[in-house]
Amino acid sequence: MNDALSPGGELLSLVGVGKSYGTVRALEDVSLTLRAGEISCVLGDNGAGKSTLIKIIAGLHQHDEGTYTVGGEEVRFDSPRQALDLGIATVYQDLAVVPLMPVWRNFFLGSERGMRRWGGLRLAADGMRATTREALARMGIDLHDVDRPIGTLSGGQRQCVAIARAVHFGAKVLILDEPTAALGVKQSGVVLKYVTAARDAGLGVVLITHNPHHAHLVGDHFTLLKRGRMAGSHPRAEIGLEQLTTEMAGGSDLAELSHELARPSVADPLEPPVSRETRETREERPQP
Amino acid sequence: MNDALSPGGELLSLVGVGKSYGTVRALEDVSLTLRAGEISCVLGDNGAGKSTLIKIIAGLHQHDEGTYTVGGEEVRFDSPRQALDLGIATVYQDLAVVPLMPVWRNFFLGSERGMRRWGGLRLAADGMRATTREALARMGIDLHDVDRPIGTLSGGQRQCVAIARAVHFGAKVLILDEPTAALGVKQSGVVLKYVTAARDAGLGVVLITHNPHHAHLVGDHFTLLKRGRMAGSHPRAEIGLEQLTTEMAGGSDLAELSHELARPSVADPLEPPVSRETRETREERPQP
Amino acid sequence: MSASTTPDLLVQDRPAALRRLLARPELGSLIAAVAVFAVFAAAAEPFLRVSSLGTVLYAASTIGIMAVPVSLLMIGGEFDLSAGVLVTTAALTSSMVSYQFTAVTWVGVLVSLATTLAVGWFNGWMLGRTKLPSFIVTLGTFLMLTGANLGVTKAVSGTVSTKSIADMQGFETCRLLFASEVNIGGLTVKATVWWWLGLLAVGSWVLLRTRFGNWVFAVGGDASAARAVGVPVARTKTVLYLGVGFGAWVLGQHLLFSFDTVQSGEGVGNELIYIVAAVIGGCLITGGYGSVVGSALGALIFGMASKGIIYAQWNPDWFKFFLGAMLLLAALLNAYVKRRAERGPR
Amino acid sequence: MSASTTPDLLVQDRPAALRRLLARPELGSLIAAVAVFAVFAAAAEPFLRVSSLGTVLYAASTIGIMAVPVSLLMIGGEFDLSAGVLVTTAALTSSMVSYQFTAVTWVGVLVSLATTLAVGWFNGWMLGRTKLPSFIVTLGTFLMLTGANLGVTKAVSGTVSTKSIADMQGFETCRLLFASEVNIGGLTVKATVWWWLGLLAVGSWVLLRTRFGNWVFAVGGDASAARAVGVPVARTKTVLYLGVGFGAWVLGQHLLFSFDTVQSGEGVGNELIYIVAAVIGGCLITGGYGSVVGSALGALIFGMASKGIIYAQWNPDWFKFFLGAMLLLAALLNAYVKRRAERGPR
Amino acid sequence: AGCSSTGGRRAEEARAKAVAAGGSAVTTPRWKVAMVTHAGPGDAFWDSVRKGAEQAAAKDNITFLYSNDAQTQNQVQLVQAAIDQKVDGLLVTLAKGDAMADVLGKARAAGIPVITINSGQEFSAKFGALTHIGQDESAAGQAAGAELASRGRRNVLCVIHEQGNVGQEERCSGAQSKAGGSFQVLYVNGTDMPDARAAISAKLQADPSIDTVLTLSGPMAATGMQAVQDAHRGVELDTFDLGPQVVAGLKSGTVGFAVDQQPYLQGYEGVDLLWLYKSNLDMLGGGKPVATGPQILTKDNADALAEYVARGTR
Ligand SMILES: Nc1ncnc2c1ncn2[C@@H]1O[C@H](COP(=O)(O)OP(=O)(O)OP(=O)(O)O)[C@@H](O)[C@H]1O
Ligand SMILES: Nc1ncnc2c1ncn2[C@@H]1O[C@H](COP(=O)(O)OP(=O)(O)OP(=O)(O)O)[C@@H](O)[C@H]1O
Ligand SMILES: [Mg+2]
Ligand SMILES: [Mg+2]
Repeated sequence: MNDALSPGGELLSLVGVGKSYGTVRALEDVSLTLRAGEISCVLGDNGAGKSTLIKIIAGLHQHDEGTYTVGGEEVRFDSPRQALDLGIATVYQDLAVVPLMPVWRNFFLGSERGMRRWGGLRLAADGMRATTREALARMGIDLHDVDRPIGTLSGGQRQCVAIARAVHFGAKVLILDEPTAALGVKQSGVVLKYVTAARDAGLGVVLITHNPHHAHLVGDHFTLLKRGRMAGSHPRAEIGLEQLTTEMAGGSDLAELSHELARPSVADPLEPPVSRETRETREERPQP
Repeated sequence: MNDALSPGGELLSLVGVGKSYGTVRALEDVSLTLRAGEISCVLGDNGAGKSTLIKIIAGLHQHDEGTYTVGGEEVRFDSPRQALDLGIATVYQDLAVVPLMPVWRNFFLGSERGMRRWGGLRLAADGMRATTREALARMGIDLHDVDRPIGTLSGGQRQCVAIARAVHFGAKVLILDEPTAALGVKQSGVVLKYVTAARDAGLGVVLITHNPHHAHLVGDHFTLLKRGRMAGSHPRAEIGLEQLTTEMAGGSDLAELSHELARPSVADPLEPPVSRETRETREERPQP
Repeated sequence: MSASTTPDLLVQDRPAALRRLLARPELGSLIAAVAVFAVFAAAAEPFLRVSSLGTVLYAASTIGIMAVPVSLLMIGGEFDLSAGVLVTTAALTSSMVSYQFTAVTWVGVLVSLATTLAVGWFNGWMLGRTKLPSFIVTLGTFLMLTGANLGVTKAVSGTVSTKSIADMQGFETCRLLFASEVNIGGLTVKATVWWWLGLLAVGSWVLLRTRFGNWVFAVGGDASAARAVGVPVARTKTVLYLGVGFGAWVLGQHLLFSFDTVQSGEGVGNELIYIVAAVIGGCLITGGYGSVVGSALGALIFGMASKGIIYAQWNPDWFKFFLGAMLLLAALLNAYVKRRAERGPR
Repeated sequence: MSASTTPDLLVQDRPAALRRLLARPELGSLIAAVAVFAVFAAAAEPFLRVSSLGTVLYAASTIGIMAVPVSLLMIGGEFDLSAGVLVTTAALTSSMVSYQFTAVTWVGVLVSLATTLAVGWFNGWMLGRTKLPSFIVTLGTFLMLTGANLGVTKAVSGTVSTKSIADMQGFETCRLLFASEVNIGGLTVKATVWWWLGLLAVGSWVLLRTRFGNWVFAVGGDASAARAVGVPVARTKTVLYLGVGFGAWVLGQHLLFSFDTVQSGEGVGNELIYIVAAVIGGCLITGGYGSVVGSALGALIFGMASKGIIYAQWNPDWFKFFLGAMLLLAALLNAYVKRRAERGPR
Repeated sequence: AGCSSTGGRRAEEARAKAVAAGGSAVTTPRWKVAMVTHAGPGDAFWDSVRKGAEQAAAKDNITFLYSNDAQTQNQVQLVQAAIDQKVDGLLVTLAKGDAMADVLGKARAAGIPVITINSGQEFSAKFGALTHIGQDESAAGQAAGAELASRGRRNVLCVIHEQGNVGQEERCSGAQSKAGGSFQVLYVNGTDMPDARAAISAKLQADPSIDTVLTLSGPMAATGMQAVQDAHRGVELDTFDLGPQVVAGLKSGTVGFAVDQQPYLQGYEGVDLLWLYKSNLDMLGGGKPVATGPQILTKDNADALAEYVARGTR
């Protein structure tokens, strides 16, 4: 059934992957397959392990259990460099920019462009500046002075730099951890356009988002995480926006919420009782 | 007309406020009034100056022009402490947590609770731990070990700590800069519930969000910023969800976007032309 | 879906408590200290004698008294390069004031306290006002104090060391307070040891149990975040510098009242030893993490290593080499233990 | 709505370019250097003589040669406390190898280079392997080198200084390279000045114009972010330590070939002077920001201040006091200029 | 007043009403003499040298410039700076031997007469100095060694307070060559007295057979006395150089003997000989080294010395 959906070959796959931080078990027995020309959405509550999952894919962390294969070969990255060299580009949730460095240096960091005249030694600074300016302009961020330290940009502007960078250098796989979180409506639209464009160009995309609208708009496959375990894996055909929202909200949905908010007559709303349901989302369990 | 909407007295007001970072003009002639029992939403593109605005309100930055009055008296805060002492609690976009410190110490940072037995000198550590745990549990984050460094929490969990802290210590005014950005559907719902509960308790709330659904759900008043200037100011009655979304997206809306995305047949989608419209969003102008 | 009820939820208390213990910054240094002790206990027979223990404790205490406030300052994210000479300044001031005004030594002692606190305040104030890095500010103070120590002493006494004040009124009581020794079952405990333990207890309590301690962690970990939630950053740092001033005062008085006279050129270079003790004890050089008890263990490691090499009668030409190797090994062991502890009991 | 067309958009080029110039990290130190020069030009008549200029330049160059790699290292976020004694190690190695094996001095010079690079590599490797703070790692190296300098020299030569190698083959050519001087219109320019300028040019070019320079900024600014985007953090830092080793080698050879013999106990404390030069020149002590040219200005400020006080014949007892005050004032002026520059031309 | 006390300055003033202030008694022009030493800052020994030089300079109508740095390259730069200032005479210590050859050559080329003082006697003539005033460190060490031998000290601990200092090494090895019995060296940190005290104590505890501690400076002798006290054993302390505590120790018997090289004389004679040379082309001893030590001082000299030591000129 999945085969019918897969528009291309398998780019990478995780099987039964697990990961602990000290005594915190962040991931357990998670599997995921990414095919070329596919957008795979990873959804889940806060602390569900989404970022951990993509950090493993990106080579920032190593998995403790299970196998991770890229292009059919099992891998175990020591550093994100290796993932980048295999064409896996990532936007991290906590951004991975160096605040004091100029925007353009951040944009090209780790993938600097040398000048041929100097045997690639000397940076092609002007070209890099221009590229940065263009890439940002395309996202609706018109930054004249790309020599500004990136730390002085607004949150959304920084996010745009990180996304533009990944899009620019992503060769086969694009991994986006909540890319649209800090973005305005227009910028979000641009990012979603990029994502679909990347898919159409044959890249595989792993997209993490808390916005069911966004997810449903572009996703081909949905993987649901709950407290570090897989709580569902659906191809697009199997699941509608409504159901997706319900699953993401863990039972309640936004419509119900708006209903509730319209009548603000809860007994003591600042102290909602700790329901059994919230209990269930405890994210931290010791290992057996 | 505004009077009809104001359920309470004026808590704070900004008139003609401006602010520059060096040569970057971040705010120009912005006015805003917050009344008790009112949720005032500030909307705008990335880099529009929203965070700058609330940083001025919170006392983290000082305005260069205009006046800022709290409770009728003109103020000019030297430090966020002064704003806090006037009952203005803030959630910053870049969070203001100290990564290496335990969660509970972060929660109470700047508003520590002393033990009466020791003349308030000795921290009531156990009580503080319990309070932190409860406050987080109410947001659906069940963190057993609040002694963990906050830097080891997931992005959304950290966001929840910051929100819970502001809600806990907010006395009169609650300022939230994109509080739901990193949050899941359920947590977002909880936050919105908090916001309305705070309003009902008579607090004034300034809410920044990129989500028109969220904004429309709870906002009483909408201020639109564009490149540092005010581009509109509407009471809830005057504006519908559709119009709000359109304004926030600067002309295009999500429906149109989804239309576009559904037919991915753009000529070269990875290189969308730099339209006149994106040009308009350039955020940076030198000062005259 | 399947993980809704995990039966082991109930036992999670224990590992957390254990981990909390294991994650304490001082655990690694404790084990390193024990290891250093073991090495010298094996290598040097005289090292284990009670009298030797007294000597090692004394050496450790003269480092430790300053390591307490210095470690607090480092947790608060700042350096103090002037700490070493400030000790000498304290001793010189006390001695010269008493002598020149022919006053009871207590007057000199109090003026000295005022002086060291003033220097500490100056450091903190400069830091807050100018936003310069503390490295530069306290380097300036360091050089200026070094110069002033010599310049003032020469101008006042005509020589580079102070005159003896051993025959002055109050000397004996001051000596009792700052430089006496007690014999406990053969173990000679110098007054500095008591001061050290006292400062240690107060420092550790303040850091871990008070609001001010919370602020110290915060300003060192992320000063702008701390400021945003209303912590008085500049004031916190100034108080930390005052603490260093207080420590310098204590040690300076010890110096004066146990050696009678003070050389104006002393103390240079010791600031680094205080920092070393703090860092070996687990303080991050970038601030925001560390412990006061750890700094004491660091001082102990330094004291044991530097004196243990003498007890072991290793080739004195290579003294510094051995010292460096011991410190490096101690730091390695510390880091190794910490990493093991964090990885959890698997 | 109203702000869609701002006519001044076209003139934004100029302020941006100007601001870029003003925001350069070295601007402040340049002005501070000019100010220090002005002070001594006014206070000390001999300071302005050509021969004095040569002396000041020489003093600055012996600091500056090391300040270049040290500032790069600090921009890369690390310390090197062993830099000072490593210079002595370089000189000792070169001298002893040549003497003991009665080899052409070039052999000693090359063995010395291998040694300093090896020490640099060791520092970098320890740092990467153990994740210990560089403060502790290089402190260990510092102590071990101090001990080894003395221990080896005593073991080999029987005294604490090396034998003269002035009569050995190759000495003259080596001297030409490392310790010669040229007279340019009365101004005596020592070889170290050329080395300094050369290192400065190379260092600055590498930092600002190459991929490696980009990595240096990144690993110092945020090592984990740099790692996440594929920068080889450990390797970058190791190369920076190799750079320090190279600088120490150059300066060590200069010491040897201009003074014939080397004292094994020297160099201690100079590491701080190199760091001071880098920091006065605008390097952040926490890394990620700074400039190589700034470090040269820092070295110049230090050289001018320390020699200017002599030329001005100020009371030698207060030498350090004046030095500290000058450095503090220079740093203040630097910070003031930078803040003015950032606030923009209003 | 309530705060008044015994001793202190008032006592000093009572003890010594005045020291006659002699103005210059010569008619030569105001020359400029620079002294560049390898001293660390705030060293009591070098303070005496300076005092002697200043006294002579005042008498001889000379402007006296002093500078010092313990590191070779810096001392060389300081000499160069003195040459830049066009001084009329130069007093230099040669602790670093060969390193000074170049820069002293420059001084000669600039026509500046040089007298070397304190250490480096063997280099003095080679570098073209007029004469050398000082004490040969090895000879001083040997004198100390001979005295130790005659006192029957069998196991001596020599305390070096500046690791790698040539002069200190020479004193110890000189003493070792003549002392006979067992001889050990201990390195301590001379700028940290508590640490030095603990280190000497530790060594005494580690080796109970040590019967003598030999220190190399006045202040270190004072610290050594404390450590000897801590050891609760009959260990004798002997030392090089003087100081108030050393004299007090000599008097009370806690210090066996002190080897003095009369630092005051080195400074005083240095300036005075330069003046004589410039004003009358005189040279004492025809340019042969002038020895200011070693002089062995014991309990017998203590009383006479006390006054001068308190004044800081011995
Ligand atoms: N510290 C700073 N120094 C210089 N410029 C700054 C600084 N902080 C913000 N800016 C600039 O000021 C403008 C407004 O920034 P602000 O952070 O207020 O935007 P925002 O509306 O919060 O955007 P976002 O939605 O992306 O968070 C932007 O152009 C930004 O680049
Ligand atoms: N470095 C770390 N050390 C210890 N625990 C960690 C660390 N990083 C994450 N965790 C824990 O692992 C779990 C999963 O975190 P992760 O960041 O993957 O969540 P997430 O799904 O990305 O959440 P969010 O939507 O809030 O970003 C959380 O319980 C978190 O507290
Ligand atoms: Mg995440
Ligand atoms: Mg913002």
